[in-house]
Amino acid sequence: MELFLQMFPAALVMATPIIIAALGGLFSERSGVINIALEGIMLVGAFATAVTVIFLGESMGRAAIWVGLLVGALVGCAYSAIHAFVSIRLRADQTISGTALNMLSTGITVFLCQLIFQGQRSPNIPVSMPKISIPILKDIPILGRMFFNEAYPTFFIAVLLVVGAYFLLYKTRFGLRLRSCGEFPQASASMGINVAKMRYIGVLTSGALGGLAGGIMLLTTNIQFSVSVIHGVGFIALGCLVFGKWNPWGCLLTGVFFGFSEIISSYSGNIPGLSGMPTEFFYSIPYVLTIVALVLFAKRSIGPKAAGQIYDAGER
Amino acid sequence: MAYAVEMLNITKEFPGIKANDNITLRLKEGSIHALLGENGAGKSTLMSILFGLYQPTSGVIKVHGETIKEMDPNLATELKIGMVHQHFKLIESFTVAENIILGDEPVKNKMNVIDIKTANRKIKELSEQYGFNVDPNAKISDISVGMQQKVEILKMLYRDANILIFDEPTAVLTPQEIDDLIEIMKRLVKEGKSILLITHKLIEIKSVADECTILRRGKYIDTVDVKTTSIPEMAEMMVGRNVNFTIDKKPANPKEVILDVKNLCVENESKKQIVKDFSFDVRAGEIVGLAGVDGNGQSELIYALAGLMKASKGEILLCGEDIRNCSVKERFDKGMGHIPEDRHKYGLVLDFLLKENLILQSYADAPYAKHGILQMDIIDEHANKLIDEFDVRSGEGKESLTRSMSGGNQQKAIIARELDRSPKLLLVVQPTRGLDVGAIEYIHGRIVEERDNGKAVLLMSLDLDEILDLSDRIVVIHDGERTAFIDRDKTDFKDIGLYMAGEKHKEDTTHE
Amino acid sequence: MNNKTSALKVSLVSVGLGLLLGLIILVVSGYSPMVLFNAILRGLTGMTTQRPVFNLRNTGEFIVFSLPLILTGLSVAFAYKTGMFNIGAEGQFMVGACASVVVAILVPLPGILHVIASVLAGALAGALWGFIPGLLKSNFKINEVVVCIMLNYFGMYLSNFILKSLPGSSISKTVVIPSSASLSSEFLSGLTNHSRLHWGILIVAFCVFAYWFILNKTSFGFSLRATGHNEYAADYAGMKTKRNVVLSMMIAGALAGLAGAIMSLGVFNMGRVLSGFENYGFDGIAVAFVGAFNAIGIVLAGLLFGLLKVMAPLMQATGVPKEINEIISAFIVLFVAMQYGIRLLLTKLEARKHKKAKPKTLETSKEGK
Amino acid sequence: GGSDDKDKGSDDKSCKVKIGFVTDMGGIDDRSFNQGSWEGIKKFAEDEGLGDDCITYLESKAEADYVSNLTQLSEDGFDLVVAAGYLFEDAMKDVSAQFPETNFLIIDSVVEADNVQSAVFAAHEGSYLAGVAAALEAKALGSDSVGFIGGMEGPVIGAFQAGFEQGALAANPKAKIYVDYAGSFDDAGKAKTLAAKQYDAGVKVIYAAAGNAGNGVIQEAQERTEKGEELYTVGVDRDQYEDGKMASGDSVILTSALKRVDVATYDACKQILDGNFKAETITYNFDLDGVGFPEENPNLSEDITKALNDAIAGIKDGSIKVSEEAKITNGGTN
Ligand SMILES: Nc1ncnc2c1ncn2[C@@H]1O[C@H](COP(=O)(O)OP(=O)(O)OP(=O)(O)O)[C@@H](O)[C@H]1O
Ligand SMILES: Nc1ncnc2c1ncn2[C@@H]1O[C@H](COP(=O)(O)OP(=O)(O)OP(=O)(O)O)[C@@H](O)[C@H]1O
Ligand SMILES: [Mg+2]
Ligand SMILES: [Mg+2]
Repeated sequence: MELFLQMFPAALVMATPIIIAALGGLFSERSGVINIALEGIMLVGAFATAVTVIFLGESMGRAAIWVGLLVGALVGCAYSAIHAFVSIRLRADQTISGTALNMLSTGITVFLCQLIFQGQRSPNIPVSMPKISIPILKDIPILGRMFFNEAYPTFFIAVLLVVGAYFLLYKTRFGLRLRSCGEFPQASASMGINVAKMRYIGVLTSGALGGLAGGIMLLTTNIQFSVSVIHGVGFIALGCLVFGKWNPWGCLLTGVFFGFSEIISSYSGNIPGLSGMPTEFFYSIPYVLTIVALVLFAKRSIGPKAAGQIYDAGER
Repeated sequence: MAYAVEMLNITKEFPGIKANDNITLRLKEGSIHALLGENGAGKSTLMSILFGLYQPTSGVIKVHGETIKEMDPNLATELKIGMVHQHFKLIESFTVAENIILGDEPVKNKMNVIDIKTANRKIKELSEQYGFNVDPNAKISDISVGMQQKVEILKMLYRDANILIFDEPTAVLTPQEIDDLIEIMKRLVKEGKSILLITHKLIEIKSVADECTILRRGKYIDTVDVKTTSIPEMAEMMVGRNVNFTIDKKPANPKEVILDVKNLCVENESKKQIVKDFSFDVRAGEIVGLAGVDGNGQSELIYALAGLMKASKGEILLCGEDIRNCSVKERFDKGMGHIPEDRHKYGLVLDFLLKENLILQSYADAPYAKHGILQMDIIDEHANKLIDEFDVRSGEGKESLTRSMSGGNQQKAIIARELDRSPKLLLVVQPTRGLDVGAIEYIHGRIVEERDNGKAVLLMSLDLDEILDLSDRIVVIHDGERTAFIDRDKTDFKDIGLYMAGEKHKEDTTHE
Repeated sequence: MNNKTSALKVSLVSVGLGLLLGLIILVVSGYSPMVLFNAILRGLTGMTTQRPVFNLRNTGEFIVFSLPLILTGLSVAFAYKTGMFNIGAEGQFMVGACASVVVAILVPLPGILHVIASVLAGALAGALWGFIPGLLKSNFKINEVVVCIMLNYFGMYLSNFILKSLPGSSISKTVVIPSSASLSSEFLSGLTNHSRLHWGILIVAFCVFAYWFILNKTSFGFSLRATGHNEYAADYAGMKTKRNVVLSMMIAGALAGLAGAIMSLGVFNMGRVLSGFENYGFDGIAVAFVGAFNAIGIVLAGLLFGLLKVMAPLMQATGVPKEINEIISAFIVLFVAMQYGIRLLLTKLEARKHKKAKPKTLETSKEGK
Repeated sequence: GGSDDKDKGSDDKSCKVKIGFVTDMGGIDDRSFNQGSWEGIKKFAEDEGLGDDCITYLESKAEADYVSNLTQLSEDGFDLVVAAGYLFEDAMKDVSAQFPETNFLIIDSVVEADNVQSAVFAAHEGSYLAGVAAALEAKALGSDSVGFIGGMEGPVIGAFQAGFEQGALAANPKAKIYVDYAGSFDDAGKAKTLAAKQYDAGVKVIYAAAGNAGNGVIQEAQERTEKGEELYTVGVDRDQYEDGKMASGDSVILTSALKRVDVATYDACKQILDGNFKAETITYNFDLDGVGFPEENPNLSEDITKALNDAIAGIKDGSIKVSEEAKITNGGTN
């Protein structure tokens, strides 16, 4: 139990970017566009955040962090616009377009890094994300230590985003329309909904969330930008989406779960039975789990039906 | 007389085809106007233009006398035009209510939160008003096809549409549901709404419509007053010549039983029984027609015979041998030929060359392949032979990309391929769908020729006339069950229609 | 016919646009575009403006870099021909590399048998890594893309674990493989002024031929292509479409596994523990698409991307960030992905040309179907 | 080796010597041995007034680049070709054999050849200092617990761990030493989690020998310090004091266990220039200024500084023997 309480906050740190990126994937796929470029979008977002915080950190102090995250989200959004344009307007295969963006992200960020900082890595980020404790809540037994004591505020942002996404997607007019485009775009169009517009919104939102997730990942798990800051978390977020059945709450729960699987190796020495396992075993867990989840859920197809389909209104 | 809708000189071109060619249609306020035409005549296209899903290449649309510059679904809805599409546009994972309100959702506050209570209430009211009895909270995937159509109608009524377009609404309905629908339409008109109805069924037109516009191969033929025009007259206008379709065909000379189907059952993916205890036989030298309303299990029956679906019970005897558990390939090898219902989906690989499509089943057999290696010379020779024999026309002969060929010639290629393998049993499914009259005649002639050569032919078609013209015996399917199995000579259009609606032939009732 | 030429055109335009964008980025960032040309020249021939001496070693090295890309390109293309997107070549490459080393180190075999067994082990391991997404796709209808991505990571960690566990391994590499299992060739190296050119070139040549032969000349390839184009029609025609999907993914996996094997047995002569992807598989996607899934096209595209790889350090030496080559590759893939747009553009341009030439006949020639 | 073939290239008239350097995949700015090696070469060029085109480097993007980059520089007529990192061992063997006329320097690994100098570091001795400093500072903060976070397990980082263990125990026999490995030199998030775990367990000073991943340790320390906790990190390879600075201007870096690769490259360059290049293995220890701790250590008390100097003296005169064998397993404590 003590161990669990120790691990939990660390797991939340890893879970936060996974959850937010998975929400990004959710918006995109619910609108009908598969976004395997999340990994690349996160990297680009992390880079933009790094540059912003490094340049503003001296003068603005802590506030630079929030500006940095905002810029990260905006740049992620702009970057995803390429995916949106290419796959919606130019009807490209969404998987290939996403692959291209992933490839581009490593090249472009390191290239710019060299131009701006004369190195493959950025300098250290001058200000760090503050951890907060919430006065009364932190004294609740167990739960207080799990969530409210010395936690990054970003986790609460992630939870807010989950609630927001749920509300937006399942309670509002916009959400109904967006989801309809991911299920049966021809039906949406016949009801006067602009499918292309909804899909643009879906992809751009996913870009913004992906960029934000990248920025958060950078600020909470690293002290400088390098190509390896994201190391596969974007793909894990995709797995999370499958595991979470394309639902915001599912993303939250599986995000925390994958957060755990990411940090379990750090604590393996303290867990009886796991201490002898090779580290590779722990690293493999999230990826193997995702495949298992796919097999488990295969019988019931629960993803958006039209995700990945090119929508063609019949003519240009 | 005021017109609810006027579509003047509408032309619509798709790449390679003029789907509508200078068509004019006027719908009188408060009336039902039928649109009649063969498959591919351009009916759906015309209605899609009216609803704003397509933009016409040229022409004018007027609604209540006002010219509409550029129609789109939103504007159409604003103008109170509603459409029930031929293929339902319903989202399976959404509820009835969500499907109905989509695009016109009642909201509670500035956040645009959907007011689902109000929506449900309004839907309940509407549904009660028309006696629909739908549950707003049911998922579409859980309700019947007839119910789904009611949802489609509610979508229009919910938007207060007063110009209603029905695109082949009866094709998927049971006779009882069709009667209900006709009542509903009559009631709607009484309330002052105007209706455009697309259907292939002249009887339905006769029973509800006031006027009827006839299209043929994209062209406008005429608009007639339904009361004063007889069914044969309308039919003649639709196909462009005398409907006396009797094909020049000698009496059948049936011999031994080739296909014997005994108590066949087929289940779909969700384990629902689609074909129930179905039995019939086909003899060498005869054509047996399989008739039924679309969706009553005939496709599944054919799939089970062809090996594309598993039969859960019963026997399929081909020349006395049970092939129920044989693979598709084994069935072909044992003498089955299959002209599939959808030439684009099943019959052809459109991105293959014509010569490749001509060996689609036998590519691995001698002489086309030796030790797994394709024998190009022989394949070419074979292709040239079939192209000559069946007069398959295309730009580059055997090297043509199949996608670039016209529908009629694609179908000829399939027929050439199947007949060339000289099967003992030929499954022929919807062989003339979307084809022009010339192609139809050729194909019908070919089918009869095969019969006369002693082949057993099972013909499935949704076109009852085609069944009646070609068949020697007719087996009728309704809701997966056999309702009749009789000689062509002992029945007529009307009787078959009754059996298709579920009434059982007296022998069939006594049977069980 | 028409289709092929237009695929070729799309590829050429994409490559051209990718290089152009790369050049623009260089110029905008304040570098001379000559840097790119010099690097190309030097990567291919070893020549520089100061030392105009043709050096076969550079050419040899350039081929060494291209060989695995041709194989992964064939891998992605082979799967694509059966309607599958093999984004898992990266993982198949790594398990292939791993398995070939395991056999090379642990299984003592006499003479040429040793190297053959090692190479085959690589192919088999890759095939196994392709079998999983193939099976899940055909039997459970699970999208192969996500499975492949996850298997890439799993493949890396599993290979690392196995390689580290081999006798004599350090944390970063295994012991050197016995020379009987090596593909290194003194002969080829001698021909090319001591480059690392190795016998893997024969394997690649064989695979290129086999790719063309299987797909175009055999009944098996016929059914694979039919499955790729239209699974329903293939079912209707009695082809074993499920088996085809699995087999094609296995063959694709084997090709990528071979790429891993020739790198381990031919270039490094040891197993390497990787800290991250080396992109041989991902570059294979680019190679396949740019090569328009055509055997010769893939060879040419493989050479192009091999060139981009050898160029990278040479550019860096002149102060240009070596990532420019990654940017160029990514843009090329992006442009290939945009082929619908590029086709549209090409037809528009052509139409304009026609208009100028003979204004009246445009309407009829516009949509040749 | 040691030949002075100055006219191999045709464009180096202005160069007394030409020095080429190949990085591993970490890149030229890795804040570790690649960067350090290059800094030594640059300093040499500055001191000797060599022009910019007399020194150059090639970055390796993939392992396949190692041989081709080394070969490239050898063919280009560089007098000394330097490679940083034990990953170059095999590539160096091959290429040095192929270019007997060129001289090579490999850092952190031993290659026996007539034209290769191998520079290895007594990292265990340097890390001994880290252990002493950590244990004394922890004790001053009222704790016996210190921590070690390594990059990847193996003999190389094992030597760091070994030195640290012995130093800590020498300074405080009751010292409790926590050992964890991040599993890579890149995963700062993992290292950060590990640091949190150790600090939570009462560790006051962590020695991070984890390359770039060590940044995660520094960040965890910074965040905790800003919250008012008092704890430190010991830097590795370079003086990491600047890396550990917080908004307040203070740093969480207690001191750093230096590994002066720049000294090794500088020395080798000088030997080439002077014509006395030795193709042998040189162990850079305290005597050769290869390991040590920075001159400026704002966080280090005088007592500890003195203890460190004593330790250096002890190691130099042989009264302290430092073994390279680590004792504690990953994830465990003593
Ligand atoms: N989007 C499209 N692109 C190209 N051709 C099309 C398109 N939609 C329809 N067509 C073609 O236009 C013609 C008219 O089709 P339409 O669907 O309007 O016929 P229909 O009269 O409704 O037939 P049916 O009775 O089968 O429903 C057909 O040849 C069809 O193949
Ligand atoms: N839904 C559709 N979407 C796109 N293209 C279609 C669609 N339906 C038909 N087409 C194309 O429209 C053209 C006309 O199709 P159709 O089947 O009516 O053939 P056709 O030219 O009338 O042949 P024939 O005169 O031999 O009957 C073909 O090129 C076909 O590929
Ligand atoms: Mg229609
Ligand atoms: Mg036609």
